[in-house]
Amino acid sequence: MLSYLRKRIISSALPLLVVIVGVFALARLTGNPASLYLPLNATEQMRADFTARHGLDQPLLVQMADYFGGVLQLDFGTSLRTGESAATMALRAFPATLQLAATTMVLAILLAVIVGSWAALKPNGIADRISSFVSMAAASIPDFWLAIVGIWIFAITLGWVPTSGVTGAAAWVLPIGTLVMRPFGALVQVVRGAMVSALSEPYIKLARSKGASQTRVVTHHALRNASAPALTVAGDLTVGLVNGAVVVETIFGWPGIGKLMIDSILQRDFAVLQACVLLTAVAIFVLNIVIDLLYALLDPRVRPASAVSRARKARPAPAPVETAPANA
Amino acid sequence: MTSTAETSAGRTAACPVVLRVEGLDVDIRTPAGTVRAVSNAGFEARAGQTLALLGESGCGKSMTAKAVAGLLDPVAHVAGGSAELEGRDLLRMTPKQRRKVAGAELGIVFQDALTALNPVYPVGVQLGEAFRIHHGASAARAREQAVQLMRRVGIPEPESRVNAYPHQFSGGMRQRILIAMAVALSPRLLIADEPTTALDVTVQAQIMDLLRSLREEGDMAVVLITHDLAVVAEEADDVVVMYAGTVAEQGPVGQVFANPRHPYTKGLLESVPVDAERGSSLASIPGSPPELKNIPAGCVYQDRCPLAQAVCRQERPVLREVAPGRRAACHFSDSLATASTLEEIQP
Amino acid sequence: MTALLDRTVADRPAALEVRDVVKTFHVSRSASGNNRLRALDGINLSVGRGETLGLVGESGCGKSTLARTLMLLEKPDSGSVTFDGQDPFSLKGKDLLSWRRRVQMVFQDPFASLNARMTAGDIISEPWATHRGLHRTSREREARLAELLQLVGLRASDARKSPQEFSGGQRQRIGIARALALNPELIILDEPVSALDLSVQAQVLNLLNDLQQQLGVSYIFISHDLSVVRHVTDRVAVMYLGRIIETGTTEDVFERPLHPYTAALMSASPKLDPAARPAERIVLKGELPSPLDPPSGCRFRTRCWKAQDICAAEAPRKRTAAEAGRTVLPMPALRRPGLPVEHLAECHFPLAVPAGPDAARE
Amino acid sequence: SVANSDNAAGAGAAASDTLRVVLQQEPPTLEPCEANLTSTGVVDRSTVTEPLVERNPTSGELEPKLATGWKATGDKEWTFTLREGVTFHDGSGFTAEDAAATIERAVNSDLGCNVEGYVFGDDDLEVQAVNDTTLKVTTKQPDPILPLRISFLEVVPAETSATEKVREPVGTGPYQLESWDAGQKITLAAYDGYWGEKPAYAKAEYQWRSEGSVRAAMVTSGEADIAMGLSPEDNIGELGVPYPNNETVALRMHNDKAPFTDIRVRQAVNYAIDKESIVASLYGGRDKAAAQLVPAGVVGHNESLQPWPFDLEKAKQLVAEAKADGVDTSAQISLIVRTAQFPKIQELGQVIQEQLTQAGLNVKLKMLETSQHLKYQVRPFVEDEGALLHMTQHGNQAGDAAFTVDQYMLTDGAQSAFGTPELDAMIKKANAATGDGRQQAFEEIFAHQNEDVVQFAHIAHQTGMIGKAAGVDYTPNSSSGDELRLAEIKPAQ
Amino acid sequence: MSQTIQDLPGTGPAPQTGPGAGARPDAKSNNPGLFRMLLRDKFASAGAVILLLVLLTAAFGPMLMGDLATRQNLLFANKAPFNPANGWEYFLGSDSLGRSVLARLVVATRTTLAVAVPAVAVAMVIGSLWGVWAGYHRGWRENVSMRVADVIMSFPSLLLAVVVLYVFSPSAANIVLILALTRIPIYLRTARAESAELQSRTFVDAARTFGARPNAIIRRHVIPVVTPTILTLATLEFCYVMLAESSLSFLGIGIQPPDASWGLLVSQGRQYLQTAWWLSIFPGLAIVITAISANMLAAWLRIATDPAQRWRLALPGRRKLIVRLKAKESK
Ligand SMILES: Nc1ncnc2c1ncn2[C@@H]1O[C@H](COP(=O)(O)OP(=O)(O)OP(=O)(O)O)[C@@H](O)[C@H]1O
Ligand SMILES: Nc1ncnc2c1ncn2[C@@H]1O[C@H](COP(=O)(O)OP(=O)(O)OP(=O)(O)O)[C@@H](O)[C@H]1O
Ligand SMILES: [Mg+2]
Ligand SMILES: [Mg+2]
Repeated sequence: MLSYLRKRIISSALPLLVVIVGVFALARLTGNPASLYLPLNATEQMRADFTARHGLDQPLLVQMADYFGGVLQLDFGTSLRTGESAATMALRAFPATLQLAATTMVLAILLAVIVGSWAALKPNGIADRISSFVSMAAASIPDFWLAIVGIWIFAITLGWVPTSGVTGAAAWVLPIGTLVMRPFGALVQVVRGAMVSALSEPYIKLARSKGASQTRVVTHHALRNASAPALTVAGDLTVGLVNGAVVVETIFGWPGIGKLMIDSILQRDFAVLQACVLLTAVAIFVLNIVIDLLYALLDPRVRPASAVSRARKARPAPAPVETAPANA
Repeated sequence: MTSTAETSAGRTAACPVVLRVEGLDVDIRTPAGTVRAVSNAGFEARAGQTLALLGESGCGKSMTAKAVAGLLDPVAHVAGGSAELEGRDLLRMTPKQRRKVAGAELGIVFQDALTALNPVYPVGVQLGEAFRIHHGASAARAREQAVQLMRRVGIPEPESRVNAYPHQFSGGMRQRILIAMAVALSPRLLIADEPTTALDVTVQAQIMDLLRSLREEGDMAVVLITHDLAVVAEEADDVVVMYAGTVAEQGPVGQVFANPRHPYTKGLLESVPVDAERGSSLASIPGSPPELKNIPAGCVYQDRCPLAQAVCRQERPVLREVAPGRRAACHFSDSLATASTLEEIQP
Repeated sequence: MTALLDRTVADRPAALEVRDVVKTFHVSRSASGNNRLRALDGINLSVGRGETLGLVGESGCGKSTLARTLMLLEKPDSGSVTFDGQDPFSLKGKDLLSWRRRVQMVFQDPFASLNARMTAGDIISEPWATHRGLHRTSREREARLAELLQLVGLRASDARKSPQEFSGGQRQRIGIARALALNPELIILDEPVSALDLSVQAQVLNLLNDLQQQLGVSYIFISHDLSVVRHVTDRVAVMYLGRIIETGTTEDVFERPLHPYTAALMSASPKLDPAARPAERIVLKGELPSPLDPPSGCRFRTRCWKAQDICAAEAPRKRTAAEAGRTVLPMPALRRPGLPVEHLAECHFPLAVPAGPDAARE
Repeated sequence: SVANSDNAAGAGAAASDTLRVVLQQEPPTLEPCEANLTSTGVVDRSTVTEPLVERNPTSGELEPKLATGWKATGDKEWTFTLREGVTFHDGSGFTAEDAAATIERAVNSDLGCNVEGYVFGDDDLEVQAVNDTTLKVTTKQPDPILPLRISFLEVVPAETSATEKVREPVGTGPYQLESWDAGQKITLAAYDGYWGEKPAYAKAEYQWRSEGSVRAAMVTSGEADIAMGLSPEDNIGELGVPYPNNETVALRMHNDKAPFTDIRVRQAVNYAIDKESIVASLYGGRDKAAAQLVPAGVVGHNESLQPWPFDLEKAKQLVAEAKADGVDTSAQISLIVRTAQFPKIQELGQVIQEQLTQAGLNVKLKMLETSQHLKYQVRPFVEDEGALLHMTQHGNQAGDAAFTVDQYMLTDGAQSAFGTPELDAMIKKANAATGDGRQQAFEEIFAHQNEDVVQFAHIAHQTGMIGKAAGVDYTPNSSSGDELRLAEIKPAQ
Repeated sequence: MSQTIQDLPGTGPAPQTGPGAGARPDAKSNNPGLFRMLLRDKFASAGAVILLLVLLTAAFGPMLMGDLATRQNLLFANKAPFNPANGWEYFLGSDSLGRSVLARLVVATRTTLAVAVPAVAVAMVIGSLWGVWAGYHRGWRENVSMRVADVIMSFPSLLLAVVVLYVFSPSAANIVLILALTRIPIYLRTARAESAELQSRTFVDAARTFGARPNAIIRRHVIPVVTPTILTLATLEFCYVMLAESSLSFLGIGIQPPDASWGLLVSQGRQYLQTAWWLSIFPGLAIVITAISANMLAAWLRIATDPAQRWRLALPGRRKLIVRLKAKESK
């Protein structure tokens, strides 16, 4: 376990660093923020002062060194826009996104498992056709459009839920209802596919030969085996959500990291952007570890102790996180 | 364990029939239409005895077994016939009735031992499942039973291995676990579909030993499916030789092997490289079995049979009694009985 | 028998020599913390021209690894392989290609070794895409293809079919035809018939036999079906956990096994003929130990009924039949330098008498 | 349903004493010296903080706030008399010291306040607190509109840091900042010690949503009382209240590249745009076709100027004439438009592109985000781009044309593409003028631009719209978008 | 089991329809044409037809529409659809500038495809070739490639979009570039996984034993096997890319007017949802219908190109799965 973690950290640290450096450089490619923050008729002198005050006149490498020096001392810089600590802003926005992402994924997985299993019981049956139709439609509706229609119908016309905001449980309905569509659609397909193949595995027949009922066969024997591919895709989808559900956050006024990120891009608020990226990259890193652990929990074959038997198969088991997602 | 013709014939009469299959037809839907994978199969398995289903790959052995156990793939279905387990027709049971029988009275060991176990549950849980389903045992009780079962099939240190996962066992051990699962509730009938094909000879010997002792212990009827003539010769009392979905010949093993009444059986026996000299050419059956969708009218073996005559192309030979306790489906089975080589029979 | 051996072995030097080949795989750590799996642990072999060497042993003992190493699909950690005096591992470019031509392989699984998306003709002629010099014009290639198809008993029209449309035996023939496409001198056959039905097996064995007679190729024949090995080979090597524990002529090994493991193997294999069955069968206890943690000393000791303390302490050295207390029939034709056709076994307590009732179950 | 009843109950309870406002965006800061930023000012100005002098948006007159009176006490000197009995939210009393410190902080420090450049130019001011209630301000040059400029400064206590900006201000206004849930809402509470009339609502709550339709929906569904910055499409229905917002949309033509080098082409642009149709169709007839950069109500607005008539034939003819004289009228013109700057801007851009194309010009529409757009909006302009046609939205918050012409018409004005010496001279004169002369002078400038300079093609004086719940009584005015005076909002009778 | 079933005689893909076809199949007819198999699947055929229509619209539609898509008429703005009195041009209504919604939809089809198709194609070609290469060679090449994929995956794609679209211009080409770049890892991972698995297959070993070079093996054995999977994936990605493009439009950094894409039309139409629903519903429907069609086709393609599953498609019409035997007649 420890050696696994160590390996994992080493193999992920470099990409993490590359991401940060890339963001750092790319952000600065978007131009000097001086004109955004100075009065329209600011003089050259004022611009130069501003640029110098924020160290933007230094060569990129120096700026980067400064930044990483600061990061090592847990100083992530201050926001140009609000003057607050960038880390504070990112940390404040992140829980909102996380809550949204977690609820969405739990719901999406739950629904997808039910619908996908149901569809898989009779491949190409009527239930299968309906569920594939519904899930494909769910996955292909532009989310912003769905959000606005949702507000129109459920908040204005029916008045069941508030239009937006974060106060009260009812306020979660629309954002999550919007967000859940795409993961749900994608997962139904994956779950269905995995269930179809799990249900045709020999161990299903074995279970039936012991007199197990259909329900037991599905919930007990097939589902857990079908969970690995679904987990891979769910992981990728969660990464997308953790990176911020910009559109939904924008529309519903959800104070999340996606909105903060896009705002800081638009405002050239580099420190905040970097803090956000750093935070989400670390979160994604943790997420991947969690997914690895889940794999091991769900499937004993990928647990470290299985070395011997795997050796007999002569082929190293592929690292689960690197397997391809079915469709995102 | 050696069973000679004499002893088995004697025993056969004494043992009650556990499974009686009659006129079993199994159809498969294929792109080319519905084809008959098993046609008019019939045999009897007796308590305390081993009946071998012998035949080449694809001849319908597993299909027959799965039809009896009610576990056919979705593309296949039983089209006719009956399979009576101690008098009750398995093929006409409701799913619910069948679930009651499954595991409790009829155990089955599947062909692909290495994949048949559910990879995500400890073997103990899987072994105990039958007790939970049929006896409503608690998890702890089921586990205890599982330990006992593992001990019974000769798995060392069952207490510690009961929590291990299938992949942590070798092929032979997994096969033992499957067998243990099938005999958990001491069924009357055990169907073992190629239980040793994937295993080494030394392990095969162990497994065969185990099956034999379990059979004797529980007075079970065992249906052993295999394509290994030598295994049949050593393990079975009776043999059913199948070819292209039909039964070619059946009878006590000793008699059938000593004196085959169907040219296919004869051909098989001759292609075993047993006494042949190093480098000498083996007698082999030319060609390959017909595809299911192209089963010829008349005798299914006609294309490969050295004896084939006009009558073979027109008329499918019925399985008929050719000697006491022996049946064969060949127009020339009587001439085969007397001829020592196939050539002699040429009319 | 002697005449046959004369023809195949007697007057030719060894074509292939394998000396002390060791191959280790790195795998994930086992329970005991080991992550180096010694699949081959000092293999010595030689194959003569026109000879068939049988390689038997339980699953996982390293037969395929040896075959793959000989085909340069794995690189041995140490030891040497020479074919006709050349070490293939030192070859590059053209030399390597021409070496490749001379040694070919037929794979264990006729289903997996053919690309399902190619036609039989494409599969058989695929080697020529690499060895362009062999048949320069497409006419030549077509002619040769037809010839090969005929040689392995397929119809010319079969060239256009894809592998799925063939039966198992026919697929194995395609595999053999592909191996023959380069006119090799040695063919390694990795369980060429174990996936086949009895009636088809006979066809393939006959084919292999005919080819050897016509073309004079050498075979290394890997199998765990003893009756088949006995039928086709001149000499046999028995492997156990990465080592060759017994070698000798087929007859010696089958009739008069020295090593207890060989004896158990012979005894365990079912016999069709009731008369050939041992009165009491040796049923081995326990399982094949994990190759990751092989037993100390003699590897077989955990399952051996003759094991004593020394077996755990010390790896056994090779002993000849004579050392085991056997009377050896003089077979002068076989006593050629460089050809270890003596009957050898690695055991502290080789069986003095051919295994019988007394040897079984302690 | 449960949600429904919850919601209704919540709405009912809140409506009684909390005023809920939904803005377009979260204020980046509430720093008072940044109050001329719309999103900051809309919360701060005259609500949390107050200036010395306040301009009445309707009449354009200056009115006393924290100063009760002011007068020019010299050529370059103004004296303010300050109100007594005013306390800050922290309880401290307001004195001239505070006022002086406020000016020092905003104008003379290195804080880099937005208001500094915007309102005061480069020169520093000299301030002096004569006594607790008297403040003296001296300028480098004579400045007739200094009190107007001072009206942009929100007063903060003298203790406020002059080196760091503050996010959460302490002011003298009717409401004080109670809490700021970053990302979610800002809550204000009525300040008990307020010197003036007590506001009608005990609390105020600001939220923000960037989608106009969502803001509108919040008012219709009873989640908010006031929604800012709506557009006609936001489906606010009866609850939408339009108001003239002082913003004017115009096209600025850069004369440095063909075809705008020729005044005839610039005139053609003016003729080619059908302003009346645009106003009628895109803006529901609420906007007014414009003839100059400032709307009525701003000092200097020239009532007699008429919008250029829509005359496509004339436009074509002018282009043809220019072409005949060797002007490259087929040169590509980039129409620079800022994404989402105001409602329907995208449509407006497309209409203008289409209409200019009809007139025979080669126009390419370029939609840019703010930061990019700035490169075209203010000097130094993007160079290597071909002819530029820049869509400008100008809002004169101050009510004096000086703020417009300095920026937009001087040869080196920050947002002026070019000018003429004549115009520069006229502007200089106008800036120094007072009274009717001042009005006169600016009127002439606007007329001159349309006749002889033609840097701009004016499109429309805009109308803003807010959403207002039925339970609220408020009449928006031209400054509502920049400063929403909560104290003026009352529950409906 | 499916493996063996496939390999057993009589269950391979077979041409004859209808039961009782007796003749021995010849080599050719044993692989029923993809096209005929497609025709058998109603849903997939419908999907294919719709996609074809979309393609034809993109190819020839703009030509037929002339300047209809740009012709403004401010006095004829926001006219409701399905009113025959307005003429066929306005069958789907008019937009806020009085342009024909139908014409704009048609023109947008081309832009949409002009973004989605090259984006998918570029990502697919680069990603899958790279993945195949990495998976075949394994070792450091594989590791480095996977780390690069990680980087791209956890990179905020929005930032990339904003940078490229702001620093350079929001042109269709740049949108293609970004969408392609950010989607490369999807193909990379899939192709790598498949190729890593394939390189350990026996037939690849066989090719090695005759000394074939890695590139030749990749060409001959790996790419043909990976291609169907990749194509299926690409079909799904096509939907994703369309949606991503619409999200960019929503954020104002997608296709810019006066160009139009479906995503942009939905995005622009959203504010008229309650006053002129047709502005956003029709382009939205176009996205959804195209996406569903592509999905249907992909689902079919996935099975049709898999030799081990193809037989499923060729099965004759559905029957009752379990034929219950009639109670035995009395003996
Ligand atoms: N690439 C590899 N990586 C790790 N271990 C391997 C590899 N290839 C083979 N092994 C291990 O080496 C040992 C020998 O394997 P090999 O395939 O040679 O056995 P075999 O005798 O051919 O068995 P079988 O009869 O099942 O084909 C086994 O324990 C196997 O697990
Ligand atoms: N699911 C299936 N779909 C289509 N055909 C099938 C299916 N299962 C079996 N078959 C066909 O039914 C026939 C009988 O198959 P069965 O599995 O009974 O053979 P078997 O005798 O057990 O062969 P083996 O020795 O290979 O196990 C074969 O020809 C096979 O092709
Ligand atoms: Mg079978
Ligand atoms: Mg092997």
